[in-house]
Amino acid sequence: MLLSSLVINGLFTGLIYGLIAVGLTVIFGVMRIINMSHGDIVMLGMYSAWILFEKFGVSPYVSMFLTAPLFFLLGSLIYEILDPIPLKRREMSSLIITLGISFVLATSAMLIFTADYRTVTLPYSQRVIDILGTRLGYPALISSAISLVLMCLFRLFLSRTHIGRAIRATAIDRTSAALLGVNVKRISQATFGAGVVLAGLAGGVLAPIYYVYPFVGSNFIIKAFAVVVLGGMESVTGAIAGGLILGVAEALGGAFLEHSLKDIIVFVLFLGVLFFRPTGLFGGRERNR
Amino acid sequence: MLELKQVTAGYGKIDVLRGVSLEARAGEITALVGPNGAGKSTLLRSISGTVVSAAGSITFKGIPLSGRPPHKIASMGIAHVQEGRMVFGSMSVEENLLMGAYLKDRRGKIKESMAFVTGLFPRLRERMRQQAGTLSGGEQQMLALGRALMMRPELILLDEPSLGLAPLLVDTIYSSLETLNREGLTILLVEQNVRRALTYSQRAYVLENGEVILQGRSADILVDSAVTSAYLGVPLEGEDRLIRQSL
Amino acid sequence: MKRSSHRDLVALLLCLGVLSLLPAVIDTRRMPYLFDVLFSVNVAVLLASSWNILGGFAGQVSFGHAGFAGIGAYAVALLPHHLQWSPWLSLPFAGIAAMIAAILVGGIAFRLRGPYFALSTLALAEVARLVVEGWRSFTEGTQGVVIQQKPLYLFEADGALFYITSLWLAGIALLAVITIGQSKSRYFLHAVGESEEAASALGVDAWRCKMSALLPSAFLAGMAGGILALHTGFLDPESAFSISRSVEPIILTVVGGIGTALGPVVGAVILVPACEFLRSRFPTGHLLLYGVLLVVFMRFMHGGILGMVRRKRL
Amino acid sequence: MDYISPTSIDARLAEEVALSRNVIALIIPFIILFPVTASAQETFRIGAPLPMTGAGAAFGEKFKKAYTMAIDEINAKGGVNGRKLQLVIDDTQAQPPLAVTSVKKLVTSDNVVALIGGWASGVALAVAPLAQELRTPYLLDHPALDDITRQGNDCVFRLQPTTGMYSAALEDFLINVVYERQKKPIKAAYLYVDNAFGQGVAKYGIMPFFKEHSDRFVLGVCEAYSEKALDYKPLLLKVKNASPDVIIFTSYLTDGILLGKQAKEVGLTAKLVSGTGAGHSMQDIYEKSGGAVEGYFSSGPWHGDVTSPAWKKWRGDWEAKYGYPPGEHEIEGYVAIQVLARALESVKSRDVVRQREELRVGLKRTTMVTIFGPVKFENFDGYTNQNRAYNLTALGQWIGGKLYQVWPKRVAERDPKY
Amino acid sequence: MNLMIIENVSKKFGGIAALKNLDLAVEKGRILGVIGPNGAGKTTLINVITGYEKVDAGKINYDGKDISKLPPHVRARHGIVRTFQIPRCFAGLTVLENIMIPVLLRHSRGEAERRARSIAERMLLGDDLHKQAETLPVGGLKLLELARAYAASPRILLLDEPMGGLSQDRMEPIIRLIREMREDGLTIILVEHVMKAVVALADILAVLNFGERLAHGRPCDVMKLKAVRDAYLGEGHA
Repeated sequence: MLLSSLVINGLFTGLIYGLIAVGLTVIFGVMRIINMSHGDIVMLGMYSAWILFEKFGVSPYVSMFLTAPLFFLLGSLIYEILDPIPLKRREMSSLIITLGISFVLATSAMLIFTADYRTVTLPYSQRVIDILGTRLGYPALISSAISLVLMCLFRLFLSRTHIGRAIRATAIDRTSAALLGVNVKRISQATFGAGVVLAGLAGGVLAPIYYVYPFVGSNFIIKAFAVVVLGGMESVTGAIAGGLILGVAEALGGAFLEHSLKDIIVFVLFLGVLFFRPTGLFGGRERNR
Repeated sequence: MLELKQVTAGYGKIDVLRGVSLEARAGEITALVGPNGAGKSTLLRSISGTVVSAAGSITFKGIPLSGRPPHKIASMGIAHVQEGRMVFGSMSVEENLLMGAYLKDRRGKIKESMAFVTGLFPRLRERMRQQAGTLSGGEQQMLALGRALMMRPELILLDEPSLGLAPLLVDTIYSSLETLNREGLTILLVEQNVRRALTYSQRAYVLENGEVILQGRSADILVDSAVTSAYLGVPLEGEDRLIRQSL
Repeated sequence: MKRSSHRDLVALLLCLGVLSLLPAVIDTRRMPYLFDVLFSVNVAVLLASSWNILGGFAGQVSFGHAGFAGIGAYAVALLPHHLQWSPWLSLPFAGIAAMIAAILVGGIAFRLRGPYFALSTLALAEVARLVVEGWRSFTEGTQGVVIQQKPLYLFEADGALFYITSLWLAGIALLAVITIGQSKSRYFLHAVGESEEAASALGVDAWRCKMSALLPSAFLAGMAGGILALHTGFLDPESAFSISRSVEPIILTVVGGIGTALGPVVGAVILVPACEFLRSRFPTGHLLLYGVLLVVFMRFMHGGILGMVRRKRL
Repeated sequence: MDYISPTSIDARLAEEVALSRNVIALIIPFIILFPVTASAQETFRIGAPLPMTGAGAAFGEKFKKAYTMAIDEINAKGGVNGRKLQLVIDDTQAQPPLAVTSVKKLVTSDNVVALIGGWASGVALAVAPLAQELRTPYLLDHPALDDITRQGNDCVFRLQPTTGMYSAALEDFLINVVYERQKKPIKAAYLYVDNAFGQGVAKYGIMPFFKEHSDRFVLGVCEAYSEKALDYKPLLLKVKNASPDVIIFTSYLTDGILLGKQAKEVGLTAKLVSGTGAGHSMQDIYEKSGGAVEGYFSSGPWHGDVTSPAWKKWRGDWEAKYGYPPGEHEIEGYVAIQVLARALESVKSRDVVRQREELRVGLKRTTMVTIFGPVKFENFDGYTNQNRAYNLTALGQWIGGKLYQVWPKRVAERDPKY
Repeated sequence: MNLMIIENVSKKFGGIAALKNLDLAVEKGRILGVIGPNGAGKTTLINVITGYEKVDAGKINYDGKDISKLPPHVRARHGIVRTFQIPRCFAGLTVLENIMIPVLLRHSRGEAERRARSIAERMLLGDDLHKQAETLPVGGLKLLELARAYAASPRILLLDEPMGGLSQDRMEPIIRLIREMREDGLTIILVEHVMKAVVALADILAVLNFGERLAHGRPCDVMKLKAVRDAYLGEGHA
């Protein structure tokens, strides 16, 4: 009873971890860029959900889709900064630049929204549903469900549409993609945009179940990295699986170990997976430099 | 169909091509041969836009190509199959082929193109769902060519299609090239195997140190073995003769 | 070759000697803040150079140097805490403890490449933090440990002592960098950094080679953490293992010029005072300005400062 | 692409050495000329090392508001001894190493006469010995860990109760009401945030209590939890599984909110759920948890008689100025400035070093009554300069969106709902 | 006398067998040519011998000892040195430094530089000593790959398509170099598609197909076998 509750609970939380990580995965896969500002974009997503809820009473589950274009714009903008850097130098330079952007985003949020903690309390936030004997709040349920749907849709987008395939092709080999008529710069920009949109959506999904403050991004970033690496850095399926594994590991760790030490389980699992599969669960073989 | 005039191009400060002029006529196979480092691949790259030419003009059906990015050039009907079978390894064969039809105006004809390519290379049809990276070298070359054909190009730039392939497969590839040419495709072919290149092509250019040193009908160049051996430094029949001897 | 290395050594010692005289010229008691900033610069040079040995020379980008620094810091804090030692005497153990941890890290993380390596070091640093947090009976957990800065024999533990100690630690780091930079092993490190397969095909033991970079790197990072903890006088896991301590050396090195021997020094000497200046002038907005600074820096000088200056000169 | 660059490793190294020598030579003068201000002081500067960025920024902001309000009021009345007060804030990001540098800057570069605040216990632990070394009075208004005032530092003063005192009212209530009603051993669960504050309350407050009264109370689940987790349900499920009669939380705000919400979600209930101050005493927790903490108790520092006219007036002023009702941080910061101002009245010297000593003596002598309650810094039970605040803890209960003081009886606004 | 004996070696990737119960032997001072269609397991063979892949079964006997458990760099130090099909030069180093890397393992820097220089001269790289490796054309990289392997003082050299991607004029000198190495007493395993080179160099020829040994013997004998011609050259070829 307790065990099944824990697992179910972990799976639902894991879906949200997955969504937080997917954007990071996509940007890394195509651009080889570790986006250090990912957590802060999630934070912006939460703030935009919060403000639209406070001012206009729009549910985050709706507003996250309304603000998505803005996040796409933000992503494209960040890409414009990174684009002129020669590929050879991009890996390290982009690390520092996205870190700088992370500082800028967090501090700007603080100057705009103050450092106070904010939460979104939906009318049905107290309502609870029973799933196989496990009680889950409506917001947690809806957030997880939306995360799952979004990730599946994104996966389908990548494999079933021309643009999606172009994104993957660009990730594998930019030149070959360009020779087939893919505007590599556009696609890269769109990919970065999509990654940022996913982070923004993750913010929307988190807003009703978590709290937001300007530096909240740092609460997610390590977990997001863990998920991305667990699943293999280029695989969306991997991110979903990584998220689920992390969620369950955390739930079990939190229950059977002291809660504050639950992350030991997470990281030991993480290192264990890498020990046996050095490129993550769904990662391919390493590419040559 | 394709015309290069006094093209100079290279990487950084080093020019690999120095004032190359060349022409590929519609419906013909034009071969480009020459020693390693002569600039053959660079020439193809400057046509497809992956290398930016520093001087000279490149025109395709009278439209200048210089300064256009690769994807624009691709959309004009020029396909470039790079050296080393650069297929998208973690995508399926089908997805690779679909990528060939990425451009908007090609999407409508996916079914026909697919039928054509699988007709040409039946082995690809058997492996539609397989990951391209797990194909054998020959199959990957077929896939690279097939993918390019999905673009329904008017001109195809082929870089070393026989590289690293067992002789058996080289024959398959070349016979398919012949078929394609018969159906009206213009081909600009870079090949290390000089004899083969000259046998299959109508016209040929010999490139050395970034300059064209010889051009003309392939048959003429092939026959004029004295000329070729002087420039290429290798007796043309060398390879086959050696094999035959040992047999 | 030999002559140039001697010259570098002499220059380094001369620099250290001159800089050591600073407290004699300026009264540290009147200007402890100045010496604090100089101390921070020294520690930053130490930490960034340590990172550079692994990340720059051997091409193994680590996200986990906070782990080594944190372990070093806890060695300095816990030895006196449990054994009633002078914390100053336990300072060398900071490096040694970090080095012992490094053997473990190398065993696990060196199987991995590129970003997987980087993120596994991050995970290992987190594990170290969690262990320190969880092992309350030994480490005092999240509550933290107070370190009594007992005087070191004749000297008083004042700004001058911290300044000079950190200065010479940074000097040792530079010495290590120069020694490695001029020894055979830098060739091997470079080779392994570019292609492990190719290097081992030629008989280079890639694992040992990486380890030979990791050990001094961890030692120096441990020392950095140790002296910093001693200076703060208090240690808690959150600040000892804070991610920003892993990120800082990367920023300094990349801004200074990654893969160069002295990039970290240049980065630290420019960025640390700049950061401190911004923080003291704009208590709420300084991170914004710092962020903009980083973005602008890297956008226009993607090879880092040294890289850019070099390109300009050619 | 730099093809012609000299590429041998040796050549590169030699070149770098030369290059960086130049770059560094250019920069060193700037460092030497680092801004050092030292001017005669026409104002009393008060230095506040606070987290203005990072995870604690929300609290830094609260104290900044509180200090500013108090200082503005005092300055409007002409300041102290004809001199205005001036607040100098330095950002610590709640990181002890940064706080140390901050304090040195505040003391030696900004010439502050006193230090105040610090917010986090870890920061205060690092700042306290330094303040002592620099002979600068340091008035703590929030960091609660007991150890800070137990190190014999005569420059360190603390206004508010220590962690060990937070739970006094709750303990009293547990024994005199809860046990008395049930008359048989009571099952309890205790969850505390894993940081210096949580550890302090556990170590000096709750755990000794349960140990001492093990005949009447059985402490089952007792765990530290991590502050920034997304999901506390596994932990709460574990508690639910043990079905305790009494649940005690020691939480900050954000974790308190999530614990409240998620306890509702998993259906965790008990006869008595109580926090120990901090998050559970803040108005935010009620609103931001969507009322999930309705009925929760909270045992924490008593912040004065909220029903008194002085308190009500102050609350009105605060709300008028900042637009939200003040909580424990706001009143602590506000009163701390008032205490400093009172002590500064005895400062006559113009030399800042002498001023600090006079202020220290002044603080030591201070006896005053604030809206917060009486203030007097005493040495007792190993504490130095600790405001004796045992009787300054109270148990509140969230009823209808408001935290009413319900225990001890003499300060109760209404009866507890239990 | 056999320097290396490969006994009954098998290697699987996923479900696909790359090598199946393979037996091969190389005599000291001889060149063993290995040919076969793409995917026949030629590169896997090199990977297995040099330790980049572990064998699933079987033994690799080198100089009388089983080496199948040793890591790659130890095998390299014992004299088993390979090249890569796609050159893996250290792009950021100069040609000279590239060649110095293996020499430095045994000698001081001055000595290493001297030796590397003479190897570079011999390998026709004398003019490019101070060029950064990444600026070399394919032919140069192939030479550098070979020179670097030679600098590692091999006793047995495993060459993975050293002619791949080279034009005819560039092959001649490489063929000559390989022949010279053999005359110096080196043992060589040559994996190559270019028949001309294989036939010109190999003392013994092994043909692999689907991970199995299809034929083994003197080149002229092997090439006469119908099975070989069918599998490799195609029916009706020549």
